[in-house]
Order: sequence, then structure tokens, then C-alpha cells
Amino acid sequence: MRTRLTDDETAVKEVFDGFFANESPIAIVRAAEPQGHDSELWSKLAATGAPGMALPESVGGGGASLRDLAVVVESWGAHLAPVPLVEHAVATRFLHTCGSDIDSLVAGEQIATLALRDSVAGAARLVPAGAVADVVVARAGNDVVRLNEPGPGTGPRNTGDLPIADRELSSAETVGSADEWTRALDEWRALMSVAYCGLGRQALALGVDYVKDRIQFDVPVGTFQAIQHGLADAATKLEGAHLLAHRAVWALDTDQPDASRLAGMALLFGAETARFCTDRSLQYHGGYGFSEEYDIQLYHRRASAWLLQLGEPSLEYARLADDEIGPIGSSGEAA
Amino acid sequence: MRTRLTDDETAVKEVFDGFFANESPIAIVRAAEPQGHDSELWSKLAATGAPGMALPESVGGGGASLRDLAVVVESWGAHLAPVPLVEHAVATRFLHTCGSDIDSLVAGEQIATLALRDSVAGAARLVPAGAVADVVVARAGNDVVRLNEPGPGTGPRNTGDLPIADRELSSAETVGSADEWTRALDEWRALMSVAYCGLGRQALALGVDYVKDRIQFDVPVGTFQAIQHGLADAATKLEGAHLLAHRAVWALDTDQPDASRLAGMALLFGAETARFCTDRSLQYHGGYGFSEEYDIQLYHRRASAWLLQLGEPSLEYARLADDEIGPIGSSGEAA
Amino acid sequence: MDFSFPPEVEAFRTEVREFLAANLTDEMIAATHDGTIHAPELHAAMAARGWIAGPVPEELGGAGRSALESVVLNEEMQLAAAPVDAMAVSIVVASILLEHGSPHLKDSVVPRLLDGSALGCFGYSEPESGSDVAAAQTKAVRDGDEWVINGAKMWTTLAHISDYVILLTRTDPDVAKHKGLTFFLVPLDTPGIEIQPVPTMAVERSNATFYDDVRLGDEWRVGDVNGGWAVMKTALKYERGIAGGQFPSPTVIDAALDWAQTAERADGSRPIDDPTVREKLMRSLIDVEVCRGFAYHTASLAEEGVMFGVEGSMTKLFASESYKRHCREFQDMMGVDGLITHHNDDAHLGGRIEENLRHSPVTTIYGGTSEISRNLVAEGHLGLPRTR
Amino acid sequence: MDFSFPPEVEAFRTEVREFLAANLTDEMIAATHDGTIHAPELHAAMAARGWIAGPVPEELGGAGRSALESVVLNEEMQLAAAPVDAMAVSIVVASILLEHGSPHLKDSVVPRLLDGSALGCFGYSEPESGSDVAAAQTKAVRDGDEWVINGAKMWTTLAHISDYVILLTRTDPDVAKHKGLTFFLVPLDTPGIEIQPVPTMAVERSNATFYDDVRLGDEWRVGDVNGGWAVMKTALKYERGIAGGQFPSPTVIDAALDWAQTAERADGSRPIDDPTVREKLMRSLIDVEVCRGFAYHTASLAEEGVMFGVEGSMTKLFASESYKRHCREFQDMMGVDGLITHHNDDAHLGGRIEENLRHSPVTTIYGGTSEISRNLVAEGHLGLPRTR
Repeated sequence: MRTRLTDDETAVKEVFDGFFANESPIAIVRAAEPQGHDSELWSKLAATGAPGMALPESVGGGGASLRDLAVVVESWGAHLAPVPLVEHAVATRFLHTCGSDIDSLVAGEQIATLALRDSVAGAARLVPAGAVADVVVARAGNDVVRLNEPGPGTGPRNTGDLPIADRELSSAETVGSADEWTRALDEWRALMSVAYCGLGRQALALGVDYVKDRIQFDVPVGTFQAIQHGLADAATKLEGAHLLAHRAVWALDTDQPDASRLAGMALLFGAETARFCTDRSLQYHGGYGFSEEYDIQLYHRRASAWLLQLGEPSLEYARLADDEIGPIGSSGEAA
Repeated sequence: MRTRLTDDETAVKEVFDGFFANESPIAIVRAAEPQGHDSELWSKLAATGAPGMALPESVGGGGASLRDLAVVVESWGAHLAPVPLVEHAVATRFLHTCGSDIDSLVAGEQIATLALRDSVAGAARLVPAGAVADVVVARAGNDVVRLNEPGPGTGPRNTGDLPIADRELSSAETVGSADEWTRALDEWRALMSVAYCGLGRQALALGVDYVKDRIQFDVPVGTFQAIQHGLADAATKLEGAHLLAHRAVWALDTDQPDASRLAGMALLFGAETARFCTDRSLQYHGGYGFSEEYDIQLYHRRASAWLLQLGEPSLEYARLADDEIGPIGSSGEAA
Repeated sequence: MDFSFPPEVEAFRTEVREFLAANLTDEMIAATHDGTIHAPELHAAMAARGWIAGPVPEELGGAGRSALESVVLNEEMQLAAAPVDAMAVSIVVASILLEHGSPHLKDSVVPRLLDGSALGCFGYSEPESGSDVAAAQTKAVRDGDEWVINGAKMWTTLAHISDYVILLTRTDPDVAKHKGLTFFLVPLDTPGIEIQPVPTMAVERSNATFYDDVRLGDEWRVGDVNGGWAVMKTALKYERGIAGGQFPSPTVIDAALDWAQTAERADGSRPIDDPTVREKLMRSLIDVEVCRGFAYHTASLAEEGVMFGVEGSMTKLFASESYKRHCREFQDMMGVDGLITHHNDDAHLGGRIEENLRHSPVTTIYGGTSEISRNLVAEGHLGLPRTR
Repeated sequence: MDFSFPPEVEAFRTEVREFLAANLTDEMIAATHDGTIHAPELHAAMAARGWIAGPVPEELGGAGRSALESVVLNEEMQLAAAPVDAMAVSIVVASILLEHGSPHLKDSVVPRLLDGSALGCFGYSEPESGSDVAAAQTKAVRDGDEWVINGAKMWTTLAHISDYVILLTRTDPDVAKHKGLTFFLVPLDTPGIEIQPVPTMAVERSNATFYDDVRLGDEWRVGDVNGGWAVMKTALKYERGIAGGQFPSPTVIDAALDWAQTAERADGSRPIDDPTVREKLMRSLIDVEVCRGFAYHTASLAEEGVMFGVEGSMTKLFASESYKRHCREFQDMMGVDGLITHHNDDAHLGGRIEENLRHSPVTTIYGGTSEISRNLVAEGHLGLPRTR
């Protein structure tokens, strides 16, 4: 039992906190809007080995654990870095499991992603990182298919300035089966729950810093108890979300029987928490929180958006319920 | 448009505020626990004419409007008076509409009530005031039946110390049809939404008084902003609930087309609001709020209980949705 | 109690609906995507009907129409998603001028505001004073017959299309902050004024305005010298009157209903048949009815001549907080499609829910934050002691 | 990070489960309906296994078992709905005495608490001091070799079955309130003590205790004279340690699941097949997993020797607020059947959800209100300035 980062994990964190602080300051995030992608930043991140870090050394990867990757992802989330780290890492890990060629992906020369919702009629709608990915993995019926084709570069404008785009899959080839797909989606869920913790933590920090400095009625607004309590609720949820998110990653990493359940739970709770943090933080910024000039709106919009790439949250609750208590109509016999 | 009480309504309010304050002080409420009924208080209330006030003068009633009755009910709710005023008034109005004999009911010699949920296999489960009612009206299939039989006097112990009880209906006679029944249930909903406003207002007042007096950290706890904001939220919802509840009563009284919709909405919002008020008020009492000695717990338990006499609140939302957008499967064609 | 409208007000409602059906175009609604929540032709047409002057008391030179008509007009415009901001601000500015303005202002400015040929905007907030509006630092100093104004204002929304700004200034820095304030009406073409856009996370554009040795005659003063706080109270009174009816949610709920009835989920079902969606829709519709109760209440009070205060704060608090919640729930209901903005042709109903989602956070901030509203309810309605 | 338990702790968990299966009876759980949350036979059996002494540090005379075992024991007892209050309080009182007590107390009292032959209770709160515990007014005055105590304590839960109360007293009224406090361990059979029951809205019984010229030797003092605040901090430290794992919700959720799977609605459907019920169940199960994360975190910190503070407040805040919400939702899910109390033979699962509904409001109050917890998080974790 070790609920804080290990020394090794702390070392990883320090490296990547530094990397993102230097290479993906908020000006980079803003400059990448509305496309939501910075290919130069991707190249720099690739140079660190992060995209392939959680692949075996035997294929040129970093041989790191999913837990190590999660530490990088939390920092990525905190900085809103406009590069598809999670999608790439998860898609590439899946392809490797399937025995599909990942030579161009390990070091990030090409970008891979995964369609989170099943493809319909040979196309995947609004795929995360779909605008910029050279390789798209998607479920199609009982198969999982792989498309090799450069992304269109841009996709529809959206709340989070994310590079989502529709992708045509007619030239895709089958690489695996739907059975193995669940694991990939769960990795995405768990890693994004960690990313949401990073986002929430930074959003909360922006709010805390603001209310310490902002003077109204002759005192810092952070002295008002109602504001303190809103921020304290946010901090409490965030601590809970952080522990759940990393537990989900650990569970996947160590093949715990409840890993899938925890991944689904962690994402829903992490998203709700990050949204609460951005809502409180923006509110306590007053009007400035709403202005483009301040950074909290960047966090607020992404907190809304990230989860929805997966679809309706209520369907995620329904999916978890199906697993936990059996599908509707089974009267809980599966429990 | 007149969103405050008229002079006549104010006169009614003053009379019954005085009546309940004098005749149903909190000691009477406590003394009636757990049975939830005080027959002496009922006699006194009957002497005021309240049980039959909203019946035509031609049958010996008071000829008052439902709106006037609602003013009495709000005061009744604020005092948690242990007499089945709403059930009796609604059931008797329904019986009168059906042409069923109400001679013993107009002046409250006998107590009438209504089963809020349809009877099953000749019995109505956990009927409000079922323990003390001499006349029970209930829906049974497409009919509405009337049972003349003294109540058992007591029923199962329950959260709100309410005189609910199961009633066997085998000797009941048919008095009306299910079509007319909807109106009776809506009158119950609308009047109980007003009662909930009375309850909520008094619960909030107990909390406000407490925090003005209670000193901690050398100041009244009511000076703490977090407490002020919790109470302000309660007061705001309460004002909204009050306006909605009385609008629902007005709509029923004047046969507005949206009367049924408003009655259902008012009850759900009124109950939620009253529960919020009791929750905040109890919380800000600290430990004393939890003790039997203080009155807020009496309000808290009844706020939980009243609505549930009708069944699951989520089924009430579902019923409203069926009316508003058509039943499930109709794809909103009824909208 | 009686929640019915008199026949003449119902007739007015019908007139407004017909007017909006004939005059409010999708293009006008979509045009607000440039950041300016204003439709000049609509404004002019309404002014021509006397509707801008409508709520202004007759004895002050307005049309003195019923407060119930005001709430009906406001309600119908919001239900139709009509741009309402510029109209609302002009009514408030005109009302302030009529109550506190010099003959010069009443004669030369008010008629232009009421006939729709000029627009006004608010100049209260500053970079260092938002909720604490009385801490304004923009200075006005006498120089002979003139005043010289220096300073900066934030959130002067609509300034870039307005003719006037009603400006809160400090004329005495040496007394308690509420006691050293004076209002002016400032023509925005006066030399020394600079207007800079303030873009936001939603489509709205606001402005920062800067005042560098702006010189004005005393006839532009509004209210007494150092009597600005009294004018501010009047301003808030009228703002709350206008704000009495708040219906931000209906267009979002309409869009949600449309989506729920027409979208198809992966399993072939429609969202409308999901009980979790249905419960959310009903809860949001209940919130709208609560807002309607508040609206009718404030209108009724105004009609009775009872000036309301805390009711306006309650309405604003409830309407904006519930609206923000509705936007969140319904964007979530749409899943990934909820993210698509109005820039895309295939966005559902022009991206309406998404646009509202981004707009909603400001509604619990501007015109008095939810925190300030709660303070006012706690002190003004519950009689709790001041926190500080 | 690593969320696994070492094999020996997993083995301990199995041992606890087997112990509870064998020793915890439905009668013990139901017996708490008399208001006393304690099962003497269970307590004795646990003491005999060394589990009361378990978490007490070895160097202080306890069993020095792993903090992870403590959290597992606590978790399993709560999941089984075992009465846990008396055990928890005894561990805290023993820990305080071992850290601050005189040799007399360590030798004569602690062994009795740890072997289960005596029980202790808390005497902190007073009628006029709840959250502001340092404002205690119960006086202790020296009289030769003795102390004379006069005053009253509220919420001395378990006092009527306890042997000792650990009492916060004022020994110097003339200094800042935190600086004039002294603790005593008071045998409850000392002349001058009166215990009055305080009934509550739930099944719990608490007590008010009154102290009228209660005389004690100095050997009953705990910590320094006027050093009571340091002892209080120790007390809170151990209380939070015990409180690190908070699982009030699982028994309620279990009952809800059982109801949802077995009850039949009027239309013949089961609640479990209603998506609104399913979503509520999943949300509550997520909250439980969040609590588990907090529990493991505090245990892990304790195991590392890192003393935690604000984490305990966060755990308590989150667990109690979510528990209260769960009780509300699941009572509502049961409709009218949710109202039926344990007094009725046919109450679902002995009226478990109803009983928890009435119990839940106190959990956001006792042991530090949610408001106090939020203050501590704001100041201790976020570094916000003190409000006052």
C-alpha cells in the first residue's frame, strides 16, 4: 500500500512537470486553438519517449508501467497540452497486443488514436484526435479495425477546441476482436480520469491564487467563508478523485478483478470533480473568469468536453450498472 | 394578477394562524406521536368550519374557494397540526362531486380520507390518515369506491409519525369513476405543496432564530457567511415554491388548462424545498438539531414523509413526463 | 391570490408574439454570433411601437404601460431567443435619467433612447471593483464649468455600438467610499474615450473603456455631486425590475426536447424514451415554472406600486443557477454532438445548447453574483447580521 | 502507487470476516434500537483477540498492529453493520492516556480499556460550546491535593454504560481560551456525577452529564495543567485516525439493491429495471469507492508514519455528506414503504434504510461539522486566510 507517488514516480513527475511547463505553457495551448493540436509540441514530446513509454522495451518502448504513464498524463492534463498523448498511448498499446505493426508509432513519428464509440456503416464519428491521427483503431461489429491514413488536419469546431473529426474506415483492415477492445477503452477511461485530476487541480489552483490576490470590500475575496467553502468542497472531491483515478490505473496495471469497474467509476467521478473545480474557480474569478484573457475558461471548456468524446455520461452509468447488477430485465440475477 | 394574499385571504390566515398557534402548539404535536392524530384538536378544528369550508353552502359547507382553504392548509403545515385536514377536505369534495352522501363529513363529525395509490386486490396499502378515517375513498380499477368503516386507530410506526394504515375495501361501494379521480389527486398534490411551504417556512424560521441566538467563537453563528448562504438558498427556493404552490391552487380553482401539470410540479418542488429547508435548519442547529428536545427534527421527519405517502417521487416525475411529452415509446408524438 | 393576466395584457402578449413572428428572424438571432447581442432593426421596430418607452412611468415622460406588460414583453422575447440586452439597458438608462437627470438630459437624450435612435450602456465596474462597485476609482474633477474624467471601466458591454455610457465616478476620495461618488452621462464620441473589445469564452463581446482627460459640462451630471450612491440604488431598482422576469432556460429546454425526440442512440433507442432524460426534462420545466412565479410576482408587486428588492435577487439567483445546471445536463445528454459549435452547419439547432453552455457561467456573475444575491437575501430577507 | 494490501493484512481481513460471521448476530445489531450503539459480547470477544489494543502503538503498551489492519477492521465492521462506537472511543481514550496520562492512569486504566473490561467516553462538548470546543466552561479548581470539578457536558454518548469520561475542563479563566484548559480522566462512579439521557430523532441515545463538586486526586489529570489544548489535539489526531475509514453507506446501498431487485411496482416492473434507480445506485457505489480511496490513503500515511490531518477532515466531510444523500435517495426509492420503521415486523430488512435516514443528519454534525471540516480544508490545505 503506497497511496503517494513512489520515488521513481516522483522523478517522472518532476521531469514532465518541467517539460510541459517549458514546452506547453498556456500560450501554446491558446495558439493551438481551435485546432487543438501542436505538431511541434508532439515532436518534442516524442523526443522524451512519452508516447511509447508504456510499451515494452523489446519493441523500442520505455518499458514503463501504466502507472508511470499516468503520472505523465496527470501533468499533461494540468497543462492542457494540445497533443493526443492518451489516445496515442492507448491505441498503440492495443495494436501491440494485437500484434499489429507499431514501428512508426512507438517513437511517435505517426500519431495513433482510437474511436471511442463503435463505428457505424464503415465510419467513425467524431473520433478523438481524429483530425490529426495517421492511424485510427475502431471497433466495427465484432472486429476491431485499423485505418492507415493521414487525418484531415482539422475537424468541427467544438467546446473544448479538441481535434475531433469523423473518419471514414472503408480502407481499414481487421486487427483484433471486440473482446480485447474493452481493455483499451478502460485504459482510456482510467488515464483520462487521471488527466481530469490534473485539469481539476490546476483549475482549483488558479481559483485559489485569484481569490488570495483579488481585493473586494477591502479584503482578499478568499477571506469570505462562502468562497472558502466552495473551494474546500472542490479540494475534497479532487483528493477523492485523485485516489480513485490512480487506484483504477493501478488495478488495470496489476490486472485486479475490479479494474474495469474502477476505470469507469474513476472517469465519471473525475469528470464531475473537474467540472466542479472549474465551475467554482471560474465563478470566484467574477467577470474575469468569463473573459478570454484569463486561463480558467480554457479549463472550463475542456472539463466539459473531454468526457463527452465518449458519449452521454448517463450511458456510462448504465453500462456500469449492467456490469454490476445485470442488464435491465435480468432482475439483478447477474449480481 | 395578485401574488400576495387578498385582504379576505389575509383575514382567513390570521384566524387560522391564531387557531393553530393556540390549539396546536408543538406540545400537542409531540403528544400525538407516534399515532399522529389528536381527535380533540380535530373537534376544535371542525368547530371552526375548516374541514367543510371548501364545500358549497348549499350542503352546509363554507362556500370558500380552494384558495381560501389553501391559506388554512399553509398554516396547518407550518404547525404540523396532527389532524387530517387535507385528506378530509379533498375526499369530501370528491364525494360531493360524485353525489355521494357527505352529511357526516361536512362538519367533520366523521373523518374522510383518500387512498393516494390505487387499491390492489381489494385493499389499499398505507392510506394517509387511514388509521383514523371513518370513510375511505380509493380507486379500484376503473371505479372509485367508498368504504364506511372506522379506522383501526393506529397504524405502523413511520418516519413522520403519520396515521397511515392499510385499509381493507371489500365492503366498499362504487361512487365514481376513475376519470374524476385525477382531480382529487391533483387537489391533494396542490394543497400538500402549500402545506410543504408552511412546513418549510417554519423550519427555516427555527433555523434563522437559532443562528441569531447561538454564540460560537464569540459571535452568533448566523454571522458566518456559509451559514447565511445556506439559509439564503433555502429562503429563495421557498419563495419560489410558495408562488408555484399557490399558482397551482389558483389554477385548479379556476380550471386553468395547466392545472394538473402545475399541481404535480408544485408538490415535487415544494417537497424538495421543504426538505432542503429542514436539512439546512437542522444542520445549523448543530447537535441540538438532532435531539428530540428541539423542534426542528419534527419538521425534518415530516418533510421526508409527507410526499412518500404518494409513492416514489421518481414515478411522479415520470407521470408528469407522460402527460407532457407522451408515454415512453411514443417518441414525443403527444407533445 | 390570482395569477391571471387582465384581458388587455393577454391581448398585448398576443401582439408581442405576432410581432416577434413577423419581425424576429433567424438571421437576427444568428447575427449575435459576432458578439453583439443586439438587433438594430428589431430594436427600431419595437421603439416605433412605443415598447421601449413602455415601462417608463408616464409622469416621467414614458408610456407608463402596465408592469405586467413589461414582464410579458420580456418573457416573450426571451422565449423567442430575441436579443434583449440593448433594449433592457436603454430602458434602465432612460429611467435613471428621468429620475435623476438634468433638464438637458431629459430633453436631449431620453427621447432618443426611447425612440430607439440612440443606445446607452452601463459604466459601473472597473478593473479593481466588480462586486464592490462602490470602490470605483475613475476620477471626475471640476475644472471651471467643466468636469475632467480620468479612469477605466470594465464590462461596458455594448459600448462599441452605444451613444452614451452612464458613468460612475469618484468625486471625493476623502470620504467613506459610498459618499464620494457622482454619476455622469457621457456621450461616447467625446474626445479622450477609447473602447477596447473584451472577448469572452462565449459569443458575447464586452468592452473595456478608457477615459483620458474627458471633458464634460455640468449638464451631463446625473444626480447630486457626491450623491452617486442614490443614483446607483435607482439603477439597481430598475435593473431588477427589468430582471424580474428571467427565462434563460426555455430555449435550451426546447432544443433538448427536440434532440431527445429526434436523435437515435447506438442501440436504436431515442433519448426521450430514457427515464433519466425524462426526469431531467421535467425537473428543468419545473424550474421554469418557478421562474414564471417569480416573474409574475415581481410584476404584480410593481403593478401594485410596491417596490421590490430582495425578490429581484431571488429571481436572479434561482434563474441563473438553474439555467447553468440545465445547460450542463443537456449538453451531456447530447453526448459528443453536444460539443459541436454554431460554426458548423450541421450543429443541432445551430449549436444552441453548446452556445448556452458557454454563455451560462457568466449569468451567475454579471448583474450581481450569486454570492452577492445570497448576501442580500440573508441580510434583507432573513435579517441575519452583516458578515462584515 | 500501490493499492494492494500485504498478504498478512489480507489474511487479517479474512480473519475479521470469519470472526464477524461467527460472532456478530442480528440480535446484536437490533439491540442497538435501545439507543446504545454497543454490543458487550462482541466487544469482549474482540478485546480477547487483542483487537482493541491492536492499533495502540507497541511502545505505548498496545499491540502495535499495522495501521492497515486498523482500517481493515474498521471497514469490515462497518460493512457488517457491527456496533463500532464503543470500541472506537475506547481506542482513542486509551491512546490519549498512553500519550499524556500519569503512570497511575497508564497502569490502572489503560489495561482495562484494552482488555475490554472497561469503557470510556468523551466529555468535550458543553451546552454552550459545540464546534467552539475550546470555549469549555466546566471548571476544575485545585483544593489542596485534590481538584474540584463543577459543570455540565453535552453529547457524552455512551456515558451511561461507560466507566470513565475524559473530561475537558477550564482551569484558568483569565487567559486566552485555548490556554486555560486541562484534561482529566474521571471515573463515572465518582460522587457528584449525574447522567441524564438525551434522546434523539434516531435510535441513538446520547447523554448530558453534570458535575457537582466532583473531587479527584491529581493522578487523574491528563497532560499538563493548562495544557489541555495539546491533549485535545492528540485526541483529534486519534479520532481522525479511527475516522480515516468511513463507510456508513454500504449497508444502506445493500438494502436499496435488495429492495430494487425484489419489490414490485404497481405496473408490475421492478425498481432495478428503472434507469433512474440504476444511475442512483451506481453514483452511490462510486461514492463508496471514493471513501475507500480515502480510507486506504489515511491508513497508508499512518503506516508510513506520516501523521495526517486535513485528510481526515476530507474523508469525514465526503463520507457523511454522501451518506446523507444516499439515505434520502433510497428512502425515496422505496416510496411509502420507505417510511416504515423497525418497530414493524414487516419493515424491509428491519427498517434499515428508514433508520439510516433518521441517523444520517447527525453524521454531518458530530465529530466536527461539515462547516468546520470545510474551514480546516480551506485553511490547512488551500492556505486561504482565516475568515476571522
